[in-house]
Amino acid sequence: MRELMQTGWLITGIGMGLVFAVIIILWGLMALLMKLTSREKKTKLESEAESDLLTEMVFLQEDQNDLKKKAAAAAVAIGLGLIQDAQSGPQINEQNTEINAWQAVTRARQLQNQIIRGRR
Amino acid sequence: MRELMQTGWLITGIGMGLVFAVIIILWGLMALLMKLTSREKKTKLESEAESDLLTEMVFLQEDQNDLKKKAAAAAVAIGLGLIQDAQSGPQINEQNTEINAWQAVTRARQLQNQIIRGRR
Amino acid sequence: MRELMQTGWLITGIGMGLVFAVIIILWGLMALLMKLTSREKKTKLESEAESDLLTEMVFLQEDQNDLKKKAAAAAVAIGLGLIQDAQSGPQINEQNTEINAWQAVTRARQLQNQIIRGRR
Amino acid sequence: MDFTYLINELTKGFTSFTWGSAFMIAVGLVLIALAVFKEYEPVLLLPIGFGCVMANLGMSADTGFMKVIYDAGIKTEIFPLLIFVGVGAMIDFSPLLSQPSMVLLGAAGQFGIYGTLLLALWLGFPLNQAASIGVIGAIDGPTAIFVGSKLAPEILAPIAVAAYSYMSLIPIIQPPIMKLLTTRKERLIRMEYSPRPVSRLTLVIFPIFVTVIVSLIAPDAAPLIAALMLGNLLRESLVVDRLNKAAQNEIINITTLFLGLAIGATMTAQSFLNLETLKILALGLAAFVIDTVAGLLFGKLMAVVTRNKVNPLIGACGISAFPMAGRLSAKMAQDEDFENFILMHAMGANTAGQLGSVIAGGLLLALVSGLV
Amino acid sequence: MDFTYLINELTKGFTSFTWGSAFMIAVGLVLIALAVFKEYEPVLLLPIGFGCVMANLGMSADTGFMKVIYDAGIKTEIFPLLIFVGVGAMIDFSPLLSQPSMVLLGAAGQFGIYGTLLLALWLGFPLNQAASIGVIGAIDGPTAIFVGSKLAPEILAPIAVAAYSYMSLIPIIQPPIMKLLTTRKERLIRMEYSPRPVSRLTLVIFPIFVTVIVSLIAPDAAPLIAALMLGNLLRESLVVDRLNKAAQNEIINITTLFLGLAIGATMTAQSFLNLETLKILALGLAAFVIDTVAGLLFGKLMAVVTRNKVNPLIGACGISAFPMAGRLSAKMAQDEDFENFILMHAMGANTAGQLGSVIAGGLLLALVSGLV
Amino acid sequence: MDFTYLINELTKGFTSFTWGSAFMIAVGLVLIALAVFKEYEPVLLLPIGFGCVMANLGMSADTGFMKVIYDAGIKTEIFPLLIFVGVGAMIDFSPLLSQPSMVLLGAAGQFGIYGTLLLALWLGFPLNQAASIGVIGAIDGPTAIFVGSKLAPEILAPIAVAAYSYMSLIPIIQPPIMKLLTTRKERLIRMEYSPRPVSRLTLVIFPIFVTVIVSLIAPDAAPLIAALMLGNLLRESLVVDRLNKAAQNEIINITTLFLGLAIGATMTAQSFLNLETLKILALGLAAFVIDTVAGLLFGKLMAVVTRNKVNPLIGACGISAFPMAGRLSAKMAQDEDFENFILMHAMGANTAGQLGSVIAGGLLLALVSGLV
Ligand code: NA
Ligand code: NA
Ligand code: NA
Repeated sequence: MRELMQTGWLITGIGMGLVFAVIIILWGLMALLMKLTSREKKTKLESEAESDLLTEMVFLQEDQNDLKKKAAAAAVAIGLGLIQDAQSGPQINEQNTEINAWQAVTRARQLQNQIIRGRR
Repeated sequence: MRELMQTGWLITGIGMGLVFAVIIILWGLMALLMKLTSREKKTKLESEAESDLLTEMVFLQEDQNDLKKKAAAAAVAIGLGLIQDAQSGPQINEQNTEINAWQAVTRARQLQNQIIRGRR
Repeated sequence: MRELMQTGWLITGIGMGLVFAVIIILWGLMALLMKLTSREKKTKLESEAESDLLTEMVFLQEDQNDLKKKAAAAAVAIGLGLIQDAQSGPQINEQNTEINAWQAVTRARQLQNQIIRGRR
Repeated sequence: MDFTYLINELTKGFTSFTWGSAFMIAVGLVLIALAVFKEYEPVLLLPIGFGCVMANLGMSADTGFMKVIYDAGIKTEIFPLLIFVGVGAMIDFSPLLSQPSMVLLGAAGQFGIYGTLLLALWLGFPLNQAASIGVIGAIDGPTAIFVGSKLAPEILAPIAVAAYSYMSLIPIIQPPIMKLLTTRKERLIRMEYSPRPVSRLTLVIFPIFVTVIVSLIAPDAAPLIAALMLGNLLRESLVVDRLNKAAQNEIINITTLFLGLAIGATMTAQSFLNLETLKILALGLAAFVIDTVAGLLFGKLMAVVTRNKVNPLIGACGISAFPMAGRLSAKMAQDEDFENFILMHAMGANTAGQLGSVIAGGLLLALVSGLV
Repeated sequence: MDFTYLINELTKGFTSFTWGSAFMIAVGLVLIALAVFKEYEPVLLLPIGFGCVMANLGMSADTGFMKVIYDAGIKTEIFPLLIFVGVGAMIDFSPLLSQPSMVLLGAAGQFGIYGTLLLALWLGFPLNQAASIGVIGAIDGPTAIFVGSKLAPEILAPIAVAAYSYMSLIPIIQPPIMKLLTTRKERLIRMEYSPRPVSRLTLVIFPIFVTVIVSLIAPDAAPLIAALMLGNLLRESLVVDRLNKAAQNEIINITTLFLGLAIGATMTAQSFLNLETLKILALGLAAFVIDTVAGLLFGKLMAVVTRNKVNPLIGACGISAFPMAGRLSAKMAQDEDFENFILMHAMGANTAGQLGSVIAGGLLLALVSGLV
Repeated sequence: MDFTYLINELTKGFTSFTWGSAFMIAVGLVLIALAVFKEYEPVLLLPIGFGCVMANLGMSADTGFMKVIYDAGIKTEIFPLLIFVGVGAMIDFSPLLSQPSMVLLGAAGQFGIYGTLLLALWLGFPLNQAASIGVIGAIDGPTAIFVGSKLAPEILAPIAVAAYSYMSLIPIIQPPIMKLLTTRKERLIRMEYSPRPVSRLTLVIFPIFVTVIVSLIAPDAAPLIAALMLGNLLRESLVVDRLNKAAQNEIINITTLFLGLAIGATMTAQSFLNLETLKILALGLAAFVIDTVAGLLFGKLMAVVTRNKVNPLIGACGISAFPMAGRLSAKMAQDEDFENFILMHAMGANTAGQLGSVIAGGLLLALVSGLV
């Protein structure tokens, strides 16, 4: 028993030590990655939009139906101003120019939640 | 042979007897269930709508695309008055307040079928 | 080694001979098929449209949601004139009455590609 | 270099081809044609037909990739159960729950199972095969495949083919019987439809209770009823939309395709082209007829008992064959009187038939395993 | 004809039914009710609950079709990995990448694993079981199932049930601890959010590098991290939309359903109804509490070190439980001050917790395999 | 407590890591980069690349969960066949059916198979491996994997990698050859396009007849052609929309992901890093070149025979590589003359190449099995 508990403490020590070690390595990696790629100006949003265009070109002939759907959905969404709202999730890149936009959207969602919670 | 046929008749007797027995038990269960829950006022339609709202909240951030699609589809459907028609399938609860609504919709669909059949 | 190469040439001879034989049989089959069914007037496009109607009737009650989506998408697509464009892929039957239509669409797509390529 | 072997290898497609293969390929083509041009249950008859063509071109369920699919899906019983998960997610039990007495029709529509079993015994089939043939009378594909593959896998192919083919022929088989056994006056009976609202709680409790009760009384039906009711619970719970959609789409579509192919791939000339198959096909038709007759007679009984508050036509939906039979009965009533809408009652009886078929199949399995 | 056997056959549903079965069915019903009416992790608790009901009606993971599913998905480790492919495709690491120091919180939130391991050893569990119980503290279903099924498959069911049940109870378990351990002043700390833009290149390189580094240091975590990062690469590559959607929909939905059923199907009365299970459930709760406490204390440490630039509440997201824990922390901050939005920081810490959990689970596996 | 073992366990990730592993991970990263940033066949190169990275981090197809996937999908031949069901559902044969003579180009584009086989024999490969390498010249992934895994599974990885990599490089490999072998005058040839309407009946009969004929003459190609034509029948029948969509989406997407991963997972340093692999990659390139040359020469022959009614560029589509090669030829013609649209003819030749590749692959399998 005592020996087993000792083993347990040993595992705990080595285990948590290694977890922190790996995580700190990841920290360094992430900081390095962000530093190395910070020069690249293109944000995700822009490249995403561009890539979507390309993808749609490539799949133009295979996936006509799919494309049609996307196009229709997009058209409607634009018309109704829904895209703005729908994309305001945890992806931060859309709002990276102004903090206010993010806060505004977040508050709007918060209000909405309260309304629904009230209904419940 | 004769013995086998006898077995067959026996199986038939026991089998159909048990089928009716189980079905009668189900009948009782269903009647009881309906009696016990008849006090609950909330109809399926209402709770469905409410639940949809909640579900959409929960998945708001994971499924932005999906939500966007739903929202767009819903918007269009409302605009074109399609929802009314599209939901008029065998789910009865939508029409539980007035029989006339059900009959009207059913007749409308019947007429539509005849038109299409005519085309064929 | 020499023997193996001989085997190789033999396989090549038999193999390519058989490939051409099978392909020529397919050629005959296809020519025959086209001849035999050329009397049938109904083009694919028409029957497709008709079949879609029937399918939607059949699934009306099971797939209300799906139908609703389709209906909404179709409504929007029609409204925005998207269907014309989206169906102009390699399916030739839509354009089988006039060559000009096919050429027009193809040129339009070509121009579009150039525009996007320019962007890239 | 072995030229004899080479020539054998290059001509093996033709040397192993027999008149039987050609005939069975023709059978496969007929099934495909029924699916494509008559739209008789196309999602099943097309894969079965194509599987039959493949089986007689050397790609049978005894070998190669079709054996892999057969072993993975049919031998393990997984395919019919997965289909039932999808079917359950498509069934709305509220028409039945708001008129519980309709459930009786789901029992009456199972006489065909036992009638056919007796006929098969009389024709000399052994008990296990007779019972498997009888279960065609469940008029429900997954149930027939589940029970058939357990009792008599050697005749699974004709059983499945009969089950699905006749099911697709319901609009041809039932109407003459319905006209013969009911009077015009009976067919004109209008049924009151003032449904009690069915609460969400009821719709959630129902599939769970049915699972428990049926599993206790007919444990051999437990996997079938559990799969069906799991699908229904996914639907009615309203909180697992992702799983509900997966059941109604991905799961049932993929499974249906491979189930059909695997069943078709058992239809080799050697195993299918014999007198037994013809007998089974004939008995299958009898099963459908007996079921319909029993259902209609019970419907007439209910009409008498309720003093013409029940239209006997809905008795024909108790056979299962969900949802075609339900729609057909409603249509027959409307053909007599354009303003007579009994669809909700028909769907109630039809879903009852679905339950009855599973229960009867499970009980049959228990009885025959106990007696063989 | 053997009537004794026949009667046995027809009554076997009842004769094999015990009080234990009834109790376990009730447990299953409670899980289903929590899923349906409380919406606690319904996509998992509903299948687990239904699987539990089935297991105690004769359809357990030891036999029949549920064994087929269990063997195909759990024994091969495929199910948790497929779920991770889908989860990876749903995770956005950019909040974490734009604030790399947040990753430390993902390490702090793993103390519960070892704390619980020590408690379990102290209660007399052997080392392999103690480690499996400890991994409930990863607060991540697939990790718990992956590690648990390797170290102690005999107690996989209670471990999985504890992991998913408490995860669904996070909104009840965490808030009191959060209020107890933080002052109002701390909870009011606003965090600056001026994210650096995260380039597509970074988002593509990140999952690959994490796979390589974690696989080298903690090779036992390699399958888990590789599956998670494969999913994330499908998402961030932006060029394989079809595969990305398949991962986020078909793959994860189908797998979740069958994983839940298979786990539930191990909950038979014989294997589940014993004192050990109760102990495991209690230890699981302890794991959640220890994790949360450690995370919060580390958050407070970061607040001190950064001179109140970090709101300690986000320490509670380092436990994993993605994405519920992240949202809960943000909500707690807003409850104090309606204009305080720390969601992005919370999601950063939360995704860090996801990484930390996988790494800690893999290291635990290596350590315990090395010592048992 | 065994500390040596513990340390071994904790460092096994590094101790089993070799320079070869590092090199192969770099290869995997190159494949991923080609997929993500060059969009070269991303749905295949990305999973293959990630599988390669995994294989050299201890997750190869020889062990663990990747072995499960490899055995379930590649060994059983199921994966390439499922992909073919999806491809078939995406192919429109009407451009080919309305100009049947185009089908000849699909035969000419297979010379690369045998040319490469001869080259491989000359380089000293045994016959079975030489034939497997030759089948890269089918320029069709599923065919190459199907034939390669039967004749020489030990070199399947380089074959599959060559097949898919060069296929993604078609827009780079073909144009110089096309310019070299055709004159500007030839490339300017306009082709009349007044398609005869193709009836639905024809489109339904075609896949069935092709299945029967090819299965009889080249029974080893039967599974491939049957899968392809099943998919096409689902498409053209117009009555099984659910199955058609499942084939084009769920089935092909999920299979593609796992096929790519499984192929990539065979690329361990031990099995991949050797001179043979380099030779195979070089021979694969030769196969593409020979195919293109033969196709173009046959196109020129057709131009002569038809008195300049055929643009020789469409000869280059007979190699298969559907649908990239078809689009490329059309683009080449337009680059010379903006108003010259030969896309429909190119797609006809391209679908013929798809048929020719499957037939040639099956015949090769028969011939080599007969002679080895
Ligand atoms: Na029935
Ligand atoms: Na954790
Ligand atoms: Na080729």
